[in-house]
Amino acid sequence: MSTETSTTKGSDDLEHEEHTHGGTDKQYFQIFWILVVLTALEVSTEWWDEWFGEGSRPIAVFVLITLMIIKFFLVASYFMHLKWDTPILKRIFYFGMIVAIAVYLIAMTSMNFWTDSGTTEFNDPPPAPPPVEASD
Amino acid sequence: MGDLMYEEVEDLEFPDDIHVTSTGISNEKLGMWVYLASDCLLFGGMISTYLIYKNRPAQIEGLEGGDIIPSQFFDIPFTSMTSFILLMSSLTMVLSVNAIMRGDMVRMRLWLVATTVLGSMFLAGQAYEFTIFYFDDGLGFTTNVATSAFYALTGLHGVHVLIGVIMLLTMVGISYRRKMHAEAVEVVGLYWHFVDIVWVVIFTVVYLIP
Amino acid sequence: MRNKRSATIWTGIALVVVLFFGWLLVRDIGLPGGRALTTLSPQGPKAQEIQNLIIPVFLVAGLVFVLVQVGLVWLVVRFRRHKDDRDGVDEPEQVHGNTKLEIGWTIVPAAVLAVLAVFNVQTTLAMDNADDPLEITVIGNQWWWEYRYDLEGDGVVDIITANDAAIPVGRDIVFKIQSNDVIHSFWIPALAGKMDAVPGRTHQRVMRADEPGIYQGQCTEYCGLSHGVMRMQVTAYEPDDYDTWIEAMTTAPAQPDPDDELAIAGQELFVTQCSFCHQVNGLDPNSSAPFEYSDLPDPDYGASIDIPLASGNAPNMTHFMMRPYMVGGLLPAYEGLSRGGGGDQRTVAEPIPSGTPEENNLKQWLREPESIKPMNPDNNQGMPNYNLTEEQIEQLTAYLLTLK
Amino acid sequence: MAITEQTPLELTTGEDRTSSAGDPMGVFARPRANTGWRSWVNTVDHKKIGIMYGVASFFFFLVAGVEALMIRTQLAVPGSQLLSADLYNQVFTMHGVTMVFMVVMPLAAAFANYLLPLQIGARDVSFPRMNALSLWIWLSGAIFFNTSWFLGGGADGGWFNYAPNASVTFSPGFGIDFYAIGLIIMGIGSTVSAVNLTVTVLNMRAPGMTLMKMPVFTWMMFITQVLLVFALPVITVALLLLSFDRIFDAAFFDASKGGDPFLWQHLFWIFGHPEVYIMVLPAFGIVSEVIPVFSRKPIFGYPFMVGSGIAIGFMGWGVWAHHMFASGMGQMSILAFSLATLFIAVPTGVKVLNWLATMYGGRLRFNTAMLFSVALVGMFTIGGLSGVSHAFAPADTQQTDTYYIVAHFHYVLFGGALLGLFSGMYFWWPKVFGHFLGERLGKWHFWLTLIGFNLTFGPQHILGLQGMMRRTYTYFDDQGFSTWNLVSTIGSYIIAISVLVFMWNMGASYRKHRRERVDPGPDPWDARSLEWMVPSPTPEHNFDETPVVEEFDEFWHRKYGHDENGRLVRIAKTSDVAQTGQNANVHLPSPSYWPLVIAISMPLIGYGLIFNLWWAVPGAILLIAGCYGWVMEPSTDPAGGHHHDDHDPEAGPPDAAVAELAKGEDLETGMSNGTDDGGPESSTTEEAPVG
Ligand code: HEA
Ligand code: HEA
Ligand code: HEC
Ligand code: CUA
Ligand SMILES: [Cu+2]
Repeated sequence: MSTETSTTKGSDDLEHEEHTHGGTDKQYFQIFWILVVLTALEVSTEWWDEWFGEGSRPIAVFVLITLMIIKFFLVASYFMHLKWDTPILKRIFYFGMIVAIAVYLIAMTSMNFWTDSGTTEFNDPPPAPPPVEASD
Repeated sequence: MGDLMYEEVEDLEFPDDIHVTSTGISNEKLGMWVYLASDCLLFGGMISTYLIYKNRPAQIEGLEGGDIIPSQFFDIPFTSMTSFILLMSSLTMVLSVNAIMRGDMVRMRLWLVATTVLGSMFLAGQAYEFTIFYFDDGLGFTTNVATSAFYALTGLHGVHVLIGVIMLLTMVGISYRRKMHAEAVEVVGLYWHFVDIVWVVIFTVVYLIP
Repeated sequence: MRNKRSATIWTGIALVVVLFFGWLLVRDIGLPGGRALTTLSPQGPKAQEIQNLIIPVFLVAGLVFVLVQVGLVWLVVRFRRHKDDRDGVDEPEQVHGNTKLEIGWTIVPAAVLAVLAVFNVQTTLAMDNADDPLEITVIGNQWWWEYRYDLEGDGVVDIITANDAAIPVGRDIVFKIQSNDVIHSFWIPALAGKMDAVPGRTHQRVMRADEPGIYQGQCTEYCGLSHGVMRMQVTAYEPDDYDTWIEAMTTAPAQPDPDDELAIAGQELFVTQCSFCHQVNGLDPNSSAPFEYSDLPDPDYGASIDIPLASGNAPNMTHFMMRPYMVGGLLPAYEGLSRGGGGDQRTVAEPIPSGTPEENNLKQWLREPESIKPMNPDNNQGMPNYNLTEEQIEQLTAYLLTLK
Repeated sequence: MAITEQTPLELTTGEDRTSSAGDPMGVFARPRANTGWRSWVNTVDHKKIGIMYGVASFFFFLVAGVEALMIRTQLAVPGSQLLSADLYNQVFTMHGVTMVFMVVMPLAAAFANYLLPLQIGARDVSFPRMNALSLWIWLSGAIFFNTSWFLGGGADGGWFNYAPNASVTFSPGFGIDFYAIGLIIMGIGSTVSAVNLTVTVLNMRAPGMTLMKMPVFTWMMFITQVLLVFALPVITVALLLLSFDRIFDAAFFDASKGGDPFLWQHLFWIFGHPEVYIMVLPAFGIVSEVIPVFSRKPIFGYPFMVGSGIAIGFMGWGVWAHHMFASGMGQMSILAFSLATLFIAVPTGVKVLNWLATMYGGRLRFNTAMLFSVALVGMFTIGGLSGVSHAFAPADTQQTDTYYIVAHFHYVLFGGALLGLFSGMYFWWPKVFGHFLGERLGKWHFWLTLIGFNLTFGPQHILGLQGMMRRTYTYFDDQGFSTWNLVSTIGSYIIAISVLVFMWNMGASYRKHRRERVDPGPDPWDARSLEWMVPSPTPEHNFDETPVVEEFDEFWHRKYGHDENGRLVRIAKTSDVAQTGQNANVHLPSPSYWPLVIAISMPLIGYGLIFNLWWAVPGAILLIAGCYGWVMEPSTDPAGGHHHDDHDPEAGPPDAAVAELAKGEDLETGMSNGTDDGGPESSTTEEAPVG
């Protein structure tokens, strides 16, 4: 796109180099509309129960997560220029993100988040092993 | 991250002295990205807290504080609107960046103001949502862990948006006062988009997946 | 040449020093007598399994330790710069690295650890195995422990006692560990490792004693003011003795002798003053004499009576004098027991204690509880000082001594 | 706003700056002082900031050390009544927190600040003003935290402050509020500094200084900063939840309302384990500098040194729950974390063995710095091995919360981190202050430290295995702990003496220097990395000309070559390759008051949150004023010294300034090297961390 119109006097050459990244307004609008559509789709899951019955719940969750990830990457790659910028930025950011996701998922798993059956014993520790074999 | 660096070594060789920074990226931009990466862990922590607590009061009998949880009261159409507004503000933000890259200060300022307005609308929406929760639905901050976690998470995000709005306004102010470097707008933009994608996650994980 | 010789000498000296300290350590470890809490003298299978894991670990670690330290001393001596060395002339060869070596000393430790890891996995998985276990619920409170026995497994709590858990020898016990206030940790080093008591959760620890005796324990998760003196014991009885103990604990204590005026007065005082916190099975703080004891404790006593305690509970006193120790395992209740749990106590376990009570300990506790154990009754943590008169103390003591 | 109005439409990127950019904005005139205390208060010079970090953390070392002595004195004999249980609990908590957050971390930050720019051949860090900001924020947080002693008692929850013991119900005093808010404040400071230094290492390297040519110290510091960047937000979350619980009556950790005490534990240790490597990696870096210099050999296996550092940094994220083996997590979690922990010994072992290999065949000169480094190798290994022994989960259920753990972590923290930092002090003292630390007293210091340290913490292994649990304010004579406790206490006093010797040494060396100035010259140790190229003490502008780096250990290679047998030969005199520090015509960032103003606002807000929200108002006002002043203040004072009239960094991107400069002047002199902080951009980077 046309980033190169009038830039700082002494640094024309630099600006050219630096700003070969970034999309055009048109591109951004396109991305935006995609995002709008995806969001609409996301919001629609709210009524899937009515439309497709209770059974659609897991699919809805799956769709939601997928759409979330797509939206995330669309914004990050286009609006935040990661697509065009030096890879180092991408690496730093996604490294942080991956650490965050990994660490917190592990912590939640360790807290039995997925198997919590909702009793007064929070995140029920795994049931005691059956009193079987003698220990020694 | 370091072994990523290993491969990086080659690209980081100084081609010539034109690049003043070793990576070719300005300090500000790099710093902002490093900060954003760090913020991932901040929001990650808050989101996990919410996830762990969201259904507890309703699921577990005998807890003090009652069994109402925020997700019973979500108004999805309304929140969809505010989410949409925030998404739109991301668009105006990039348009603003493009404008200043073209040297078009008028448009830049226009889009910046638009972003500010949209961001403020989002905040207003959130404030409205909070008042409904609080006064009509009886969800206090201290009602139970689910409500506390909800307010803490969305509140933290709201504070980020607020800071973003202040930064945008500052940019507008400064643009009247002295010459601006296009990258300054871009860096603020990064922050703004980040706040937006965090909301993308929150909106999905908190609002849409009950 | 000179280099090598002095290197040997110095290495030798270092070795001697290290061995000396090693010997001191081993010698000290070999003396578990007087060390009631030592982790190095397992008395039950679970603790033994841990020991079996830890010994190879210590051996490997010891080997690495010796190699590194001796190597270090040797390097220091062998390659030290000499006075006559000249810069720019007597320079060492400039070695930058050696990939084979590097890979070697990445893989070798990894391999060693991988082998040990197998034992680690085995032992970890074996920790919870139990054969026909007896379940005892342990509840941590600031700063004492409560035990609950549900003997028939019918959901009715048959026995509530404090600080001293009785178990039969030779049977796997599953302790169900809970907490009423903050996090504590339940630990009987001679029998098994620790397990935290976390509010809102139930954890478990399996252990078994092979010999009768009193096994000392200590709360090991920092739990506030008196964490340092929050003790407990597990007393292991021969199965017969254990049955005797159960028998005694499930019958209501005898009413104090009507002639014993002190005790009768003490009982009245206890009901009006103390039973707002302390349960004696059957006594009702709101009723007046004659008082009735009952066989069964009320597990919801703390909740049913408005006790201003942070943990909501105080020790059940029904069979107070059945315990070898009192006050969170801190004070001996009978003569001949030591305060620190030192000495060889494994022989003194009688199902129904017959020794001479340490009355003075009890009196001191009633006179000035905070002198024995730091507590914070202003914040509803622990037992307040009721400024009892000496007479009242005599009465209460007389009464409490009847609770067997 | 006092802005010079301009016709908006005319302002575009391409235009000249308006004249107003030079006006000092806000209340204060732009600080100019170059000498006296003022020059310290408003400095943005990374060297001065580094020194201040050092001084402040040494002060806190004394504070925490006296607390340690109180602990040891109390435990010297059984049944001691010296400290009440309450006081004891406060003392060990404050000791732990102070040592970790106010001694080791900032002391490492002192080295990082001073040395990173020098080692990579830069003028300064990437954001000098933010650098000052992080110092002051950290310091105000640290002071804030320690004032709790005078305002109702210190924190008493232990340094990891487990919920729910930390809730208002069980700890009604203010201590834990100070803990939560103090650590949040210090965390903000550390985050700012970590971002800053990360960017510095990535962005500010001299030409040719690729990542794999950076000194090991720089590498370890870099990894440390990256760990900080990612670890601090996690504890911030935990602390925020804790303060919501305590101050606004939420129930995040209150089990009766559904709060989960495990959440705190996970959050704390997700931070806490990376934190321990944050504390030790800087020391590893120092040792990796000192040993090669005094062995007169390059570091053995440089890529492996770097790689293992990275591996430690990585693996450090996956082992946190080894602090929770007895907490009652599920068996699978225990197994997973136990195995992960085991293998962290591998990269650490690589480091240890590489140090040994570096010494092998060398020509070891035992200066005090070297002594400390060599001692670190030995002592850290002991700590590491005990660490491995409780990585075995079942074993740990016997060891956790006993003195065996206390022994472990003092061996790695004192025997690792602190010995390394002492080594670094002796090593870089001449570079920083222009005179040596006395060697004779240094040796005394070293031997007393080594002996005292082993006497103090060695017996604690035994005590722990014998069942003495930690955090106990007393024990009884018939528990069998008496002998070794007494030994341990005696040891701690020997450490205290050694610290006094060290302080004496600092004073004496300075006085000696005043009497008979002996210039250590730029390169007193015949060392290897770039910081030894500049005169000692480092001139304000660091390098007269930015070095162009061709090799790892660039400076060494400028001095030495190899003959055909691989032996060293001198190829240049140090004086020929070192710089003179004469070039005064270098453009430097200007000092500023605003960092201090912003930093002061934070504890004010903290006191407000604890005692009365109204008191937070002045703090908030100060904060806003500070941010405003900061944003409006140009990063360079046009009227200040060292200014080139022909350009102004505000006039364009930093690149432009230099490129422009490069055309006119000699390419290397007067290069501003991208040090540009402030201007509009800084408004983002500065405000962001506050959020
Ligand atoms: C600088 C800080 C530091 C460092 C570097 C370490 C390093 C390690 N730590 Fe430590 N640790 C602490 C600081 C540190 N720790 C602190 C402060 C606590 C207590 C917190 C609290 O409770 O208050 C703690 C507690 C702690 C625990 C919890 C104990 C408990 O509370 O129950 C565990 C358990 O696994 C552990 C393990 C390890 C391991 C495996 C390493 C490894 O990284 C060590 C690796 C090093 C070596 C092994 C030596 C060199 C290697 C060789 C020579 C190769 C050959 C070796 C073999 C084949 C074995 N540490
Ligand atoms: C880097 C970290 C670090 C360092 C260096 C130290 C250093 C020391 N530590 Fe500590 N320590 C911790 C980190 C550290 N510690 C942590 C994290 C805990 C856990 C806390 C918790 O459980 O929550 C702990 C806990 C801890 C305990 C256990 C307390 C308990 O569990 O009950 C003990 C007991 O011996 C102890 C002792 C010491 C001693 C004797 C020193 C000595 O090495 C100190 C040496 C320093 C000095 C002696 C200072 C010299 C000062 C002077 C000479 C006075 C001069 C005075 C003036 C000029 C005014 N420390
Ligand atoms: C506010 C509640 C409260 C009241 C009232 C109270 N106590 Fe206690 N008492 C406690 C608590 C809590 C403990 C456990 C203290 C500890 O060990 O940390 C305790 C412990 C004891 C013990 C040791 C119990 C054991 O098993 O080791 C005795 C004996 C005792 N109290 C006697 C009395 C007497 C007698 C009175 C009446 C004068 C009394 N208490 C009133 C709370 C109370
Ligand atoms: Cu209970 Cu410590
Ligand atoms: Cu750890």
